[in-house]
Amino acid sequence: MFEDLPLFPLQASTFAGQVDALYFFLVAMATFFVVLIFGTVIYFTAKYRRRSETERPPPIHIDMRLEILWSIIPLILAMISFGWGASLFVHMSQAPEDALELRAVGRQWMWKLQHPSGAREINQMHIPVGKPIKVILASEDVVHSFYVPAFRIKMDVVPGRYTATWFEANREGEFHLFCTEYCGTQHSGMIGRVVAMKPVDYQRWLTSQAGEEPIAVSGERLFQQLRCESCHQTTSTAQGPALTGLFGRQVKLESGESVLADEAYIRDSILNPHNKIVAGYRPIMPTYQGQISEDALHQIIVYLRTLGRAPEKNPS
Amino acid sequence: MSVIAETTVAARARPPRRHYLNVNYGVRSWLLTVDHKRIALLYLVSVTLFFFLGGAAAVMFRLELLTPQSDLFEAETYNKLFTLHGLVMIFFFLIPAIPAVLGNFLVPLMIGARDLAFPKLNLLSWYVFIIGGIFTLIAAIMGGVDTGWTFYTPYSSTYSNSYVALTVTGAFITGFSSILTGLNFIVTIHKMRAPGMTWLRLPLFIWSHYATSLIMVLGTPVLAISLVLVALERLFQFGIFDPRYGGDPVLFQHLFWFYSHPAVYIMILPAMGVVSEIVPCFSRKRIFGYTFIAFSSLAIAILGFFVWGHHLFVSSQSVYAGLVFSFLSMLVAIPSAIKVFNWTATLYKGSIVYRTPLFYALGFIGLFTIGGLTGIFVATLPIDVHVHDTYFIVAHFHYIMVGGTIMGYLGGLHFWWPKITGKLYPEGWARFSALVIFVGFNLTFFPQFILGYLGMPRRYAAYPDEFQVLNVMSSAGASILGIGYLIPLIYFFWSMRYGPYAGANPWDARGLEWTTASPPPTDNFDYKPRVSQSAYAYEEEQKVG
Amino acid sequence: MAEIHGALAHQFDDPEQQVEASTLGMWTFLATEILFFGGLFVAYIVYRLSYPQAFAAASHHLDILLGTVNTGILIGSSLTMVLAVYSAQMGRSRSQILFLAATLALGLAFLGIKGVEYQHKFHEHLVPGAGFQFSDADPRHAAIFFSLYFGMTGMHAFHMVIGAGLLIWMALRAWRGEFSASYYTPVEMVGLYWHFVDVVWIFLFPLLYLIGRH
Amino acid sequence: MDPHAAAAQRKTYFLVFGALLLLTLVTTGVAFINLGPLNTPVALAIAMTKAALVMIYFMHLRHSTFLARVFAGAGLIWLLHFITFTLSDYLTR
Repeated sequence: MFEDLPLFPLQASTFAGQVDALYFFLVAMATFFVVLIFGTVIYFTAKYRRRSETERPPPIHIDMRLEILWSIIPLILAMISFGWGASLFVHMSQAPEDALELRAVGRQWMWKLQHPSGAREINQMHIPVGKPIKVILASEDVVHSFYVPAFRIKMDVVPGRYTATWFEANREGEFHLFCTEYCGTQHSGMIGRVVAMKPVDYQRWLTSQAGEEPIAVSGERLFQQLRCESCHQTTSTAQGPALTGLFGRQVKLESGESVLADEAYIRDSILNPHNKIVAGYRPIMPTYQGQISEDALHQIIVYLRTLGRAPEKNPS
Repeated sequence: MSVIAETTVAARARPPRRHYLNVNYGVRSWLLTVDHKRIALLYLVSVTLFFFLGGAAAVMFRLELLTPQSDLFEAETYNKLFTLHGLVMIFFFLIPAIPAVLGNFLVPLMIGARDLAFPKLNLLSWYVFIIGGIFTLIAAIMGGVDTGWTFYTPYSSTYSNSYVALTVTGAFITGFSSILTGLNFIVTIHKMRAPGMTWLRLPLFIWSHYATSLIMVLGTPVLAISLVLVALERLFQFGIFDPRYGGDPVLFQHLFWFYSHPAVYIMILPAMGVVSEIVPCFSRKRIFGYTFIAFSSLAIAILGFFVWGHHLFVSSQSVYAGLVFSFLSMLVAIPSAIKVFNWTATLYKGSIVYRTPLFYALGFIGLFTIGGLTGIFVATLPIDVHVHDTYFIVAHFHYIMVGGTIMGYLGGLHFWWPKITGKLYPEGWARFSALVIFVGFNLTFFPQFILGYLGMPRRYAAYPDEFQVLNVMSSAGASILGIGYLIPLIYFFWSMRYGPYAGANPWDARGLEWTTASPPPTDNFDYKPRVSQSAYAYEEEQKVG
Repeated sequence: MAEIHGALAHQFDDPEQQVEASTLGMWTFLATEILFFGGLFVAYIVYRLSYPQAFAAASHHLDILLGTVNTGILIGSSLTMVLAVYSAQMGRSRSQILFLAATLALGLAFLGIKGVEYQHKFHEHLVPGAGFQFSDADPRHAAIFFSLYFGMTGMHAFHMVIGAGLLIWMALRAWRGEFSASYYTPVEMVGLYWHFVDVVWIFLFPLLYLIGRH
Repeated sequence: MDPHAAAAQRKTYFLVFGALLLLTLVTTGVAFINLGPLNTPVALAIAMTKAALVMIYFMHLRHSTFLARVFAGAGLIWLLHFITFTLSDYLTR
């Protein structure tokens, strides 16, 4: 009968075991206290039931040691769960540098994914096991949430910005992909399938998806189509700052501050070009808000990242 | 129906000739009353109607969830049903239930006042509540709203095709009834206490209502303005939250949860107050650790405002903020644990009388323990990453709100029913329904913990096949729970007409409210109350006057 | 003392308790109001820190002269309000009514000037929504500024309108002789409310009008 | 209230009014001077001074009970807390 009645989720990522260990600690703690409280309440209620009308219970006075004891013990246990949880959470928030980057877009009511090779999927995610994978998430409409229970990961997909999550699958198989932030009528239909496979099988799968060009190539084509290069040339007379070697660098702004040129910055600079003006340039770039899809943004950003990290140059 | 076995001496006495219920008659005398006791009854009738409306919605979508496909209702209808359930239960039942019914009735009685400080404001709060309710109901009748009670942007402000603006207006208006009630309680508790009623002699019910009122007054306005902004964005394309207009959807979540997390404590704190009255009464003993329970209520109210970010652990909030909010959320465990341990210790060496209110109170202690402990799960960051927006959360907050608040509310209603109506309820039926509710509740919600950890997301009209067995268990439990709630409705009506007269103090309880007649006179006391005892002086005789 | 008949409500023991209860109630209500506006202030701070240039550029489209004049008018109305309470305290009902009327007049003048400003914004297409046009840089975030501008000043104006209604009511009650040197709590409470609305404006003025003017 | 104290009271009101008007002109004037990052803090400091004057003198907090002062402060403190904790997210993203 237990085939129909699952009681525990599959463990299919390196996080799963770690999260479950913490979970079991909490279950053990909770069970202890539930048994303690239920047991004590039932025992007292039975043992001290009123036996005669004239019974006068002895007054019990407040016992400071007791009060302190049962304040401190929960505090210690709560701090253990906090510390344990915090260290695991910080680990789960920092994707390794060498992670394979998949780009996902959520929209009402489907998941669109693109692999670095350019392979595209809808409501499916093929991944190799044994390799850290980072999923960069964008939304075309409302807030969604990217959830793979077998991996114990979840991240909201917030319109207007990038969010990301990462994992390393350690078990082959097919797992659920759910949207867990209520997103409208077909919210419960916004589900998909994660297929974790051996790296060789993944490579084979990728080649079977031939016909798509790599993301960076699409990005480069878009870059030309949108005529970005007419301003963002490498010459010193260019009206816009050069983009070679931009990614990962500190950029000095007109306002005197400097910002890290990460994906969020590049995204913001395309959609809200006037918000952060690079020092030495004028605010003349038009906004691409509403003219560029989330897919296309992903592609352009990947292309800009491939422009490499050129040696530090004075932007003016 | 069997009447309570041992009829007390008081029960053979006669009811007072004049009391607040028969002082005058007619619809006008009720709709224009400024008597806090009558207003409490107006609220009682209203929240009961809303409770069964919200319950009906729950029964319907639990039926839908019997099968994995969305076959009974379309997904759209399902979404409107769970939204209606959440909205009605939270804004129109759980938040007003104990404060506006029991609190309204008892706060002046317990502190020895003739009425609340602002009786007209009290009546106004009921009208505001009803107007807000009417808006929400009109929205529901016209076609409903499908945003979930959380109104997350930009779905609510731009994408939803349902009656969001109307519903938001309803919730906005209702918020003011809560503010007015809280304001009234704060002033009343500060300024209207009878001579000798010092702060440390106050019943713990008053302490918990004071703490609740602070949240109502300091939190509710933030919800109100957030809803105004949603409406402005929806109706006039004011850009605040929608990224298409340059806004940040997560800001709404901050504003919303700044109120809505403390709102959970608006629901649970009054129930804790009820339990603190019932347990000593039926243990015939002073409550253990009075000051600890009293100040833990304030601690919960204040801490409640420091933890809202734990609803945003996976919403792209910064890691730093996540750590801070996780840490602070853990601290809520301490005042909660203090309360549970002190109630349990009160039973020790007591002289325990088995009565329905006590069973509800003990049920509260047990279920609140489970709800509170699973609160530590969801305050722990990586666990919350996994269970956020799954059925684990649904189970957790139902253990607090249904296992906690409704148990407390029903316990309190049984405990003070003799004071409110002057009649006794049928003890046998009451015990039976308490048992049915306890069993039905656990069958409904315990499987949801398992479902949630398995990964079943909440707000799903259809779900993968492997979740079916647990969902069937949950739906079966819900039908038992539904029946459990109908039984008290029937016998309370029965007892109003046929119940034996209760006497002024059927439980031989301490507290000023038991020193006046049942039902009390309009001015509450025929004498000038003076207090010379601490609360719960069960080892002494009650001193009056 | 027929005038103060019914001044002590049945639930209170003595006038002192009643006054203290009213004052505490009013301050509690004002705490509520602070948090009501607080939601707007939080949104304002978050967006101003995110888009400082857009906020400065948008703020330049507000009329600083009208803003300053209006601030002066509102402060003046606070003075007449406090003098109305003072007159009530002294039992001078005629000057009390006059000061209430003056407060009302100044309040209405404030609302009138606000209306003129709104009209200008309307003509300049600076009202958020489909018709919004903004020639300077970063129109999307300038639109947030104007959303907040209309949200905050609109909410403030709404409070002023309620305040005006309360002033009329108080003047009528004073004219009917309901107040005396020993009972004037309602006027005092309306005064507290009116001053609170003034305080909100005292913050709105620099936050909305005075960004990046140098 | 004796006439002497009453006259003093009235005088205070007019003085406070004068101070408020003066501060309004100062805040508008200062806005046109470039103080670098200090413009906003100065504007807020002036606004807080003005608000304090109104609350202490016009709203009679000077003569109010301790409790009324606590509740007057509670709203402000709570708003500051609200702002700080919301920014704890935004400033660390």
